[in-house]
This record gives sequence, C-alpha cells and structure tokens, in this order.
Amino acid sequence: MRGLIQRFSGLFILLALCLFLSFSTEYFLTQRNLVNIVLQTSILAIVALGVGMTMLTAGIDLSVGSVAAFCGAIAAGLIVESQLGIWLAIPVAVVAGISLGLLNGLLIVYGSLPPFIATLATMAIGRGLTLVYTDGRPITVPDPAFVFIGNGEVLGVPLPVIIMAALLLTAYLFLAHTRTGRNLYAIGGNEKTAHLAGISVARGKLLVYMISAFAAATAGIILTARLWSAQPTTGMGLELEAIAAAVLGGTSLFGGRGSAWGIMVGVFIIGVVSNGLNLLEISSYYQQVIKGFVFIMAVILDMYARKK
Amino acid sequence: SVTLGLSLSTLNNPFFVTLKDGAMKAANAAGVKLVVTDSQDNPATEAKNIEDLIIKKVDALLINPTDSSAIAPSVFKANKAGIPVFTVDRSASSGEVVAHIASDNVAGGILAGEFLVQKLSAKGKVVELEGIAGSSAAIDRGKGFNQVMGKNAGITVVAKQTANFNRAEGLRVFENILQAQPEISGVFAHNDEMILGAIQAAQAAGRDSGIVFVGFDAVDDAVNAVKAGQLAATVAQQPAVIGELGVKTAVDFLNGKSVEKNIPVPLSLVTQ
Amino acid sequence: MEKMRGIKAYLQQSGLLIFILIMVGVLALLSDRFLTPANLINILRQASINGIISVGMMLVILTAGIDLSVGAILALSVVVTADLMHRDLPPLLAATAGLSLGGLLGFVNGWLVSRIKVPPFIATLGMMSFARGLALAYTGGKPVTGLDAGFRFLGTGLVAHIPMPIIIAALVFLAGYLLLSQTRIGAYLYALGENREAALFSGIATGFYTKFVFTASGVLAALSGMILIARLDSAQPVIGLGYEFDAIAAVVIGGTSLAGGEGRLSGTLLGVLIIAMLNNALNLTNVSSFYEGIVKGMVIALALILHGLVRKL
Amino acid sequence: MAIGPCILRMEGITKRFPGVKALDEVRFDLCAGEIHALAGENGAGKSTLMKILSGEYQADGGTIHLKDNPVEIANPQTAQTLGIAIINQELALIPYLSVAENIFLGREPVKQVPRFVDWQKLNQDAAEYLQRLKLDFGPQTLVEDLSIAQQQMVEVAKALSLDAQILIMDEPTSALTEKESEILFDLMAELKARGIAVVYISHRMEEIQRLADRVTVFRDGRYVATSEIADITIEGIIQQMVGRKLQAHTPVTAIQATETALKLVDLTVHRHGIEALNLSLGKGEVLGIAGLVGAGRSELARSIFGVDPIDSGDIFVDGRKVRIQSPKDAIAAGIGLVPENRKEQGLLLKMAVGENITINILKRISRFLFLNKRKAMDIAQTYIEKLKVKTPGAMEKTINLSGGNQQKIVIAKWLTMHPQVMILDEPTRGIDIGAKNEIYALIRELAGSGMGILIISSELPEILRLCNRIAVMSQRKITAILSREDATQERIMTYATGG
Ligand SMILES: Nc1ncnc2c1ncn2[C@@H]1O[C@H](COP(=O)(O)OP(=O)(O)OP(=O)(O)O)[C@@H](O)[C@H]1O
Ligand SMILES: Nc1ncnc2c1ncn2[C@@H]1O[C@H](COP(=O)(O)OP(=O)(O)OP(=O)(O)O)[C@@H](O)[C@H]1O
Ligand SMILES: [Mg+2]
Ligand SMILES: [Mg+2]
Repeated sequence: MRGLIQRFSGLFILLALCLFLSFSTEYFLTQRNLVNIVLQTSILAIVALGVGMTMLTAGIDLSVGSVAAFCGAIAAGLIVESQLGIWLAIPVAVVAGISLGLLNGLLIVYGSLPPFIATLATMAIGRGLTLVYTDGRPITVPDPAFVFIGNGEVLGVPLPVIIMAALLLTAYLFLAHTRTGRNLYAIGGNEKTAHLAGISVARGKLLVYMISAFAAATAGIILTARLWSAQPTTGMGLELEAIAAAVLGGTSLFGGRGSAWGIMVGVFIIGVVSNGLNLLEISSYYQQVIKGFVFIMAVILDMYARKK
Repeated sequence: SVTLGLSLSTLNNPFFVTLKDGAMKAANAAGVKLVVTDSQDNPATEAKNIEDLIIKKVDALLINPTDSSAIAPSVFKANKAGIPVFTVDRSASSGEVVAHIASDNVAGGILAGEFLVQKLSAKGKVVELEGIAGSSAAIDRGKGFNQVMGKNAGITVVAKQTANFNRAEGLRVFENILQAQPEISGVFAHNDEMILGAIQAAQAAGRDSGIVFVGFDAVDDAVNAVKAGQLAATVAQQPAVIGELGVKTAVDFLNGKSVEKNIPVPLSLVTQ
Repeated sequence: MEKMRGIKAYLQQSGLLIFILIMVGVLALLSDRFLTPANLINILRQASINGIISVGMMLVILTAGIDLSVGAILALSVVVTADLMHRDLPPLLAATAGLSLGGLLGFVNGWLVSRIKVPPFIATLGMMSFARGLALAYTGGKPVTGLDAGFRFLGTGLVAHIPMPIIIAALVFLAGYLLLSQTRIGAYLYALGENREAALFSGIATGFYTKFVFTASGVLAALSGMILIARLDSAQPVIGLGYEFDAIAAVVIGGTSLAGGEGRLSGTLLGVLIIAMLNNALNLTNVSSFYEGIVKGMVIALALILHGLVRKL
Repeated sequence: MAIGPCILRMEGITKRFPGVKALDEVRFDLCAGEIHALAGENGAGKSTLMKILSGEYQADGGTIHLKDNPVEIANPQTAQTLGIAIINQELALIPYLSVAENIFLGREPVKQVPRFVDWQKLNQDAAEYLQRLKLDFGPQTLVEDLSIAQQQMVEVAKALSLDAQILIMDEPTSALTEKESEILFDLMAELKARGIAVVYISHRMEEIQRLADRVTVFRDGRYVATSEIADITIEGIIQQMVGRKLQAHTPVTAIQATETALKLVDLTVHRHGIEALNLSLGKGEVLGIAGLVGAGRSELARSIFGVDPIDSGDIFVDGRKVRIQSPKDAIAAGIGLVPENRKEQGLLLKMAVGENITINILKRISRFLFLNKRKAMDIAQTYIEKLKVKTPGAMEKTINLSGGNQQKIVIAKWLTMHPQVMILDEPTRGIDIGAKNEIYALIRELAGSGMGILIISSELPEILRLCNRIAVMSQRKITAILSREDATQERIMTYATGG
C-alpha cells in the first residue's frame, strides 16, 4: 500500500480532488461533466506531453502557444483561402509547425542558445508570423469535415479525446519503451555521460523540439476546429499552463525526470480544479487565488506521499 | 428560481467589470441568480466556461464573446442543450441567438475619428494606439477610425503602435512615439487605459497641451479625465446599460414576453 | 599571466556589449531621433522598471530558482499602496506598507521553496495566480486613480536633471553589484546556486538565503511598481502582467544560467538595456505590431548567437 | 600469462589547456594480455592521456597506432568501435535510470517488431554482469539509490559490457573497499588471461606492484620511464614520480588524552538506523573508523555534522553540550567535516579554486558584510602551496583540476577553518602518495596542536598508520574499539564483518 501510494501519489491527489468535488457539487460526478473535463483538457494534455519531453532533456519550450496559433491559422487559411482540402491543408500546417520546432532545436543545438531564450524568440516570431498571415483577423472555417476534428464524436467519444488518447499512448510507448525515448532521460540526467555513451545529444534535442512543435501544431488544429475559426491570439499563456501541468505531474525542470502518465495527472489536476471552481460558482478573481493555493498544495502533498 | 449564466470575455478590463456590475444590478432587481465566468480573453477558456455553464443547466446564457466566429460552436452547443442564448457587446457569427444587445465598435471608431477630424480642422498628424494585435475590439475600432482617416487627406497617421490595451504600456509606447515625432496633434487609442497612459507620458514631456486625446470605453477614470480637461473625448458604449439590458431581455424572454432581435445601445461621445 | 586571463575573461563577456554598440549604430541610421539625449534618457527611464525587477530576479536565478510571481506581487503591492493613500494614509507609510507586502509575499515564496521544498517554478506560479487574483478582488477589477503629489515625485521627479526612476534603478544596481561581488552574501548565493548540497556542507544557511533572495525579489518588484504607479498616477490590478518574462529574459540574455551559480549583474544590465532599446526602436521606426514579435525574436536570438561566438574566440 | 604483442602505441602526445600544458610529447604503449599501470603525481596527466585514448579529448599533437595502423580517435564512439573502453575517474551515471539502463546506455537491446527496448534481455544481461562482480543489488535499482562504491562497480560493469580489447581503469579502487577491490582484481586477472589489455591507474602502490606487468610513470606532463614490474621497487616508482626520495613516515605519537574533544552519548538517528551510539574522542587524538561499505560510517558523520540531525542523544564538544541542527551549527560548535563525495558535497566545481578554499571562512575575512578579497586569495595561495595543488592559479575553475588536486581543495577548505574536531571521510581518495604523506603529516601536526580528529577510511593501511585508536563499525553499531597496538588488519576485518 505504502509503495502504491508512493508510486501513484499524483493519482491519489487527483482522486481526492474528485472525491471532494463530487460531494460539494451535484454536477461534478455526472457522465456528461466527466466527458466534458476530458474534452476540455485534451488540448492542454497534448501540448503538455510535447513540452514535457523538452523538459526531460533539461530544456523548455515557451513557443508552443504561438506554434499552436500559427498552425491553426495556416490550416484555416489553406482551407478557406487557398481552397485546399483538409487532407492537404492539415499536413502542410503540421509541417509548418514542426519547422518552427526545428528552428528551436537548431538555435539550441547549433546556436548554443539557452532553451529559454531560443523558444522565447520563437514564441515572439511565431506570434508575429500568425498575425502577418492572418492579417490580424480570425479566419472562419465552415468546412464540416474540418469542424468534425474538434467537435465530432466516434462511438460517443469526442474526437479530440481520441486523438489525445492516441498521442498519450504513443508518448508513453516512446518514452518508456524505445531506445530513443530512454536516451532522452540520459541527455537530461547527464549530458556528458550521454554523449560519451555514444548517444547523439544534438539529435535528441532536435527531436524533442520537433515533437513539441508537432504536439502544439496538433493542439492548434484541434483548437481551430473546435472554435470553427483560427484566432491570431489563440494559445497565449498556453506554455505556462503546459509547463505547470508537467511540473505538477512530477517532471523536473532540470531534466531527466518525468513520465507521460505523470504529465497526464498534472493536466487533469489543472482541468479538474478549473472545472470544479466553475461548478462551485467561485468568482473569477477568487478562482485565481484558489488555483494558486491548490497547485502548491498538490505539489506538497505529492512530495510527502513520495517520502520514504 | 431562475439562474442566468454570463460569460464575459475578460474581467481584467474595467469596461467589462462595469458591464458585469450593470448585469448584477439588473439581476438583483429581477430576483434572478447570475453566475459570471471570465474567459480571460481566451476563446478556448471561453468554450470551457460555457460548457461548464451548460452542465449546470442555467436557464439562459448571456455571452459576451471574445470573438464573433470562435463563439459559434458554443452557441450551437447551448442551442442543442435547449438553453436560450443572448449575446452582449459582441455578436456571434452563427448559431441561434435570441437577441443581441450591443453598441457597434466600428461605429465607435468612426465616431472617435470624426471627432478628431473636427477638432483638428481636418489637418494634422495623428497617432493611433492599438489594442492587442488580432483581438476583435482592436480590429473593429481600428477599422472604423481608419475609415475616417482615409477620407481626410489633410490628416496623416504618423504612428500606429500597439500598447495591448494596457495603461503602463500606453505610457511607454507613447513616450517613445513622442521621441520620434516632433509634431503630434492628436491621439486615438483603442481603449481608455492606453490613452490615460499616453496622457501621463505627454504631461511628463510637457507636450500635453498641444495634443487632442481621444479614448474609447468611457471608464470612470476617463470620464474624470474629460472633466479635468486632460482628455478631449471618449467613446461611451455604456457598458452598464448593456449589462442591464442583457439581463432584462433574458428575464423578459424567460417570462414569455417577446423580445427584439437586435437591441442597440446608443453610442455617445463623452466630451467636456 | 593572471592579468591576461582576466582581460580575456572580460572580453568573453563582452559579446553583448559589442552587440549593443552595433545595435546603437544601426538604430542611429534607421532613426535620426534615436541618438538624441532626450531619447537616451527616455530609454533609461523605461529600462529602470524592468531593471529593478531584474536585479531581484537575478538573485533568485543565481540560486537556481525562478520567480514567476514578480508581476503579480507588483500589482497587489501597488493597488494596496494606492488604496491606502486614498484612505488618507501618509504616502510614506502607504509605500512602506506596499513594499513590506511585496517582501512578505516574496518571503512566502522563499519559505515554500526552502522549507516545504516546493519547486520554485510551482511555488511562484501559485503565488502569481494567488496575488493577481487578490489584486483583482481587492479592487473589483478597477483602477485606483489619483495619487498623492508628493508620492508621484518617485516617478516624475528630477534630481540634478536626472529622472528619479533612473536614480533609483542605478542605486538598486549598485546595491546589487556590491552585494554580489563585494560581500560574502554574494559568494554564498553563487555557492548555493552552483551546488546546494556543497553549500550546505560548507555551513551556509541555505534556507535563510533562499528566503532572502525571494524576499528581495518581492520587495524590488513592489518598488518598481511604486515608480510605475507614480508615473501613471494610477494603480491597476492588471499592472505588471507578463513582467516576469521581461525580467527573466533580461537576466538570461545577460548570460546568467537558469541552472544557477553563474552570471554577472553587468550582463543583466546589458540584457535590460537591449530589451528597452529594442522596444524603443520598434516604436521609433513605427514597425507594425504584426512584425514586432518577429523582429524582437530575431534580434534577441542574434544577440545571443553573437555573444556565444565572441565567447568561443 | 604470456604477454602478447604490442597492440597500442601512442607517441609524442601533447595536450594544452588554457594556462597548462597537461601533456608534453609523452609516449605510452600497451600489449595484449598485460596490465599496464600508469603512475604519477596528481596532475601528472594520466587521466588526460586516457581521455585522449578514449576519444573524449583530441590531442594537440602526436600519433596513435593500433596494431601498427595509425588511427584518429575523433570521438568516444570511434574509440568504442576500435575496442577501447574506459572507466572514468569521475563517476558519471544517470541518476534516474536503472542500473541495467546505465550499463547498456546507448546500446539498449531492442526487439525486432516493434522496436521496443527488450527489457527482459536488458535486465538479464545486466544481472549477469552484476553477478560476475558479486554485487547484491538488482539490475532495476535506480542509480540514485546506490552508494558511491556501488556506483563505481556499475561503471565497471558498464565498461566490461563493451567487450573491449583495451580496458582503461582510471582509479577504480579509490571509491571501493577491500571487498569490492578484491572482486575487481580477480576480474582483471580473468581479463588478462583472455588477452585483454588493461591500463590501470592507481595511487596505491601495493596494488600496482601486485597486479601490473609493467608500469609507466609520468611527471608534470612528461614521460619518465616504463619498467617491468619485476625490475622496479615501490620506492623506485615513487622516486620516478616525484623526482626525489620521499621522507620517512611521520611517527604516531602516543597520547595521553585527558580531555575529550568530542563525545557522543546515546546518539540515535532513526533514519540511518543508528541507535544509542557512544563514542569519545580525545584532544590530540586521531581516531579511525573502519568498516565495510554500508556500515553506516558516513551516515554517522553526516549526523554529527547536522546534515541529517540526530533524533536523540547528546553531542559534547570540548566538554560543552551542543545542539546541532545544521552544518552551520556544527561549524559554530567547532566541528569540521571533509565529506566523502567531493563532487556532490565537497566542491563548487564551476567556481574558482580560491573561492572554494575560503568559502567556509568568509565570515572571518570580511568586515561587516564586505569581503577582503585579497586576504581570501592570500589564504588560498598559502594552502595551494602547502598542499602542492597543481593549478595555474587561485582563479582557475575547480572543475579543470585533476581528480587528486580537487580532493586536495576539499581538504584545504577545512584546514583553513581550524575546528576543534575534524571529521575526515575518505580524505585521501585519489591523492598521490607524496601528497598523502604530506597530508598525514599535516593531520598529525593538527592533532599535535590539540585538535580531535576522526578519520573514516576504507584503506586499512592508512588507518593503521595514522590512528591512535580504531573504532570498527558494522551494521550501524560500533563493534569494537581497538588500541593501536591491538589492531591488525585481520582483527579489524573480523569485527567489521560483525564477528
Ligand atoms: N579540462 C581541463 N581544463 C583545464 N585544465 C585541465 C583540464 N583537464 C585537465 N587539466 C589539467 O591538466 C593537468 C593534468 O590533469 P590530469 O587529470 O590528466 O591529471 P592526473 O594525472 O589524472 O591526476 P590525478 O592523479 O589527480 O587524477 C592538470 O594540471 C589539470 O589541471
Ligand atoms: N548493499 C547495499 N544495498 C543498498 N544500499 C546500500 C548498500 N550498502 C550501502 N547502502 C546504502 O548506501 C548509503 C551510503 O552508504 P555508504 O556505504 O556510503 O556509507 P558508510 O556505511 O559510511 O560506508 P562507506 O563510507 O565506507 O561507504 C546508505 O544509505 C546505505 O544504506
Ligand atoms: Mg586523474
Ligand atoms: Mg561512506
């Protein structure tokens, strides 16, 4: 039992939160609300998985919000203005996003920039490109096939949730069971040792920033589909929320520590808390006050649960 | 008892806080409950909040969209759940909306532009302080303003910079513009916060007397500044009235009365 | 020999300085208004706000921490100060209360980090949300406008023709410089950031100094807030939104490692100046807001790439 | 034990670092099936040459021939493909990965489809190496949970798993106790029999004499000589190393300790399983603590020093009862500790040598808060000279020093303090024989001045040579306290194994 609590401490905190909410509001423990929570958190989850991977290598990715906006805009623009079908538009948008991730990676690996600064620069550049591309205006996408990505359901499960689940599973398998994934931990744990062991640190880093951008691009496209329109201001502040989710889920900002499931738990703690605060009708100002408090408490509880 | 949901685009801006206050007042008067959520200018957060309100089964939704097109899916969701939707201040591009209560941002921009043209006798150099790039308020207000400027050859817009709807940035950005432009006769800002910052910058540089300042929103500080003669004018959208009318309309509708589809709230210019 | 190495080390640090000189040259060509004394003073005055916060941020980052709450602490401190002045408290008292509040919130950060062992990122992110929420709740989301004329001297006054904000920032930098390079506290802070365990084994009161840096960061955030509201004649609950990013960027551009233990205050000063000059130049040359981010991002990346190249020489 | 043909020839190897010429046209050769010891003082350039051979550094000049073919070893992978493996002097495992993953880092076995890591094979293979090294932890243990000695053995397993023709061991035993050392020596014999060439670096002359076939000596980055081990005595090697004859051992002065410097009464530390431990240390006494890995000696030191404060019991320093909740308290009470792990606990690696030496005494050399930097540098310089630290200057970054010289800095750091009680945990790890003698002399000198000294060491000869009394620990208890006269290696080992 003790070991169980230690291993799944984050999960227990999440369950405790849910338990508390199911007693304090009748709306919480309804099937509809639970699906709602998962749907709401799917975008954050996808982004956090990507950002979490950069954190594993002792990096960080601040550009995800901008990349999401950029890719959403490109996809929307290609569909609406260039009349490209979604099967062409989406891959092009994703590739555009990944190239921003590649830019991050190149600046970090070959430009020797600290990840914080490199991705901060890309964050600004990505937002600027989005504004230029959209001319600062939202692009509405009426295409029903595209809209389906964000709002459709398959066997009663919302499509964004399915995409999230698929990415989560992939991320888990990648991080826990592939050589490349495991080597990311080595890069974050001790870069020099990893290098001496013949692991290509440069390749690993390039990869994680591209994965992170891919995740952000996916999230941006889902978001655009969900809102039926690409917003040039979308995704502002997403990076901070994603990093917070990863850290809440036990990912270390100094690298080498974290897991896909942990990140998921962090994401759901954030999702459940904001849903719960809404259901409890807390005023938006006090929501912020309480959120700050709950995050810190969650980490503290987690640490005490883990203590041997 | 009746519960109304009010989804606001932001509560970090006095304009919407005033709108909320107006709505609260009307709700108290009508004896209905009002649940307020804050989208923090983020359409994704907005979609979440509205989903949560739908789950709570509010009797009617008053939505102040962060963006007209991004709100559409949420409106459809509410429609599907059988909850009547009212939009305030900003409209929804599609979906079934019972009534829209607002004043027009583009019209407001035109109003401000025309006032400035008249004040400057149709000639001079003006500066435009823009809101958050890509936000709908910035787009619409800028559009109206620039329509007017485009028609007046005597007036040139010499600088056009964003100060993100924020007073401290208004101060900083206008300070810089003052350095670049030895001659400025008028300033229009997409909201009052920025124009109030700009006024402080001009005062500190001793250049406030020659400049006509025009703001937008008519928040309390701006109205006071107009009274004090620092601000020439501000476009009043009467947020409190918008909020009040929104709640009243929704309550009327729930009580079975018929309501107008479009309820305009008149714009006015607050001047000395 | 020793001396040669000293000079070389100094030159290696100077990539940023070279970059600033190039930047000044380019900007002077782009805008004839750039290199005027009035504009230079203007830049310094604008830099002072971020500068003061950055000194606190630098202390925190040196110890391998991070402070995301500076903007929110600034906001809560200033709305309380402004409100107290509205309630007829003497400005000096009101400002002291605001600074103390900033210090208190910073102390709570430090306590959470050192005693409860909450990662700094989460502790200060929590504080950011907490303090911002309180600032909004305290004011109901509306600004507190109209401040005491004497208080406003802090932001608008001149002493020997130099604006007060610049003087205060200069003093803060001077104090930071003395602290970091001339006192034993500075040595302890570097040690703490470089290797917390070794610092502990060396008998350094790691907990105390962690609380110290976060408290200092809180006080300095509040101080720069005081200057800002004195200039604006108004305190808004949304003031200081995103300032943490500017401060962290200045510190990191200045060569301080986010992993702690390495960095110089002179670098931070250069980082602050680069950001301020960039903002100024974008306005002077009237770059469209759409392109602003693109230019900013590229310039910052370039600055650091150049810095890295010079270092390798 | 026939020694095979020469398989490696390094000639004219030169390597410069800013401010130092680490290697100056040195040469080195290696034959199949031999154990070739490389000796030299701290900073002589041993590790640097091995890093060049293993591809971590590039030489500024010189040639490397493998089996008569010239080779360029541009990176660690090339070295690996050429059949060269290294156990580095500095431990560098990945803390949050398992032992098995560390051993096969970058070479994890994968299944065919899908290409996932074959955990079963990975763990099985790793377990085999662990068994071969007679280690009692599993392949899935996280490295962060291992002691240093255990980590060192994982490094051995890692190098072993490369199946190399040339195996470089850079001071593998400095962190090991006798037990693991013996295992390692057996292993080396086995490798040798299989025709593998081993480069062995150690400051323990007995080991060199016992294991090596040949020995090459460097001094100050220069090649001195290569000899058949049969043709040279330990004294001879030492003379080649230092270029002169060493002084005779400092005698241990008998003491009549009347006053106690440190007294532990019923010390209990639950988290380390230490219960009601009693010990007293006289002024001017040097007390050794012997024991096997995991006996709890380091934990005892940490507890006394306040890193892991005690739960109950009393600590007396100089007859006064003191309350120690943190190292700061301990220092204030007059206790110093040279910690066991120099990299993690002892040094601020990126900071200057001088800053490290003086970090403990900043209070003493500052006025109010302001530092007297000149004084600090003067003090640092004194100790750099006193301990013969090889460094371009007090401003050099500590990370650039050789391993042994880094260890000297850790010791210097505590010498500056002059506490009443000094605890030294494995103080001479990686220190060359000349410097060791000087440190022993220093320790005796400090004891002579009335300081109480507690030495934890896994090198029994060191303890036997230096101490007035010897406490033996086993399973977190003191099982015996032997006087100098009664102590022999055998008796100590008997008590250490709990007998
Ligand atoms: N990365 C580096 N930068 C600067 N100087 C270095 C670096 N590595 C080694 N040196 C210097 O080169 C010299 C040789 O160091 P090396 O580590 O090879 O010595 P060593 O013989 O292994 O000593 P030890 O017995 O103490 O391990 C030393 O003076 C050291 O300070
Ligand atoms: N066989 C083992 N398996 C698991 N953990 C061990 C084992 N041996 C030691 N440890 C742990 O390693 C940690 C450090 O022990 P370590 O051996 O370094 O200290 P020590 O008892 O003072 O002896 P020494 O300093 O000689 O190594 C302790 O937490 C101990 O519990
Ligand atoms: Mg060495
Ligand atoms: Mg030990």
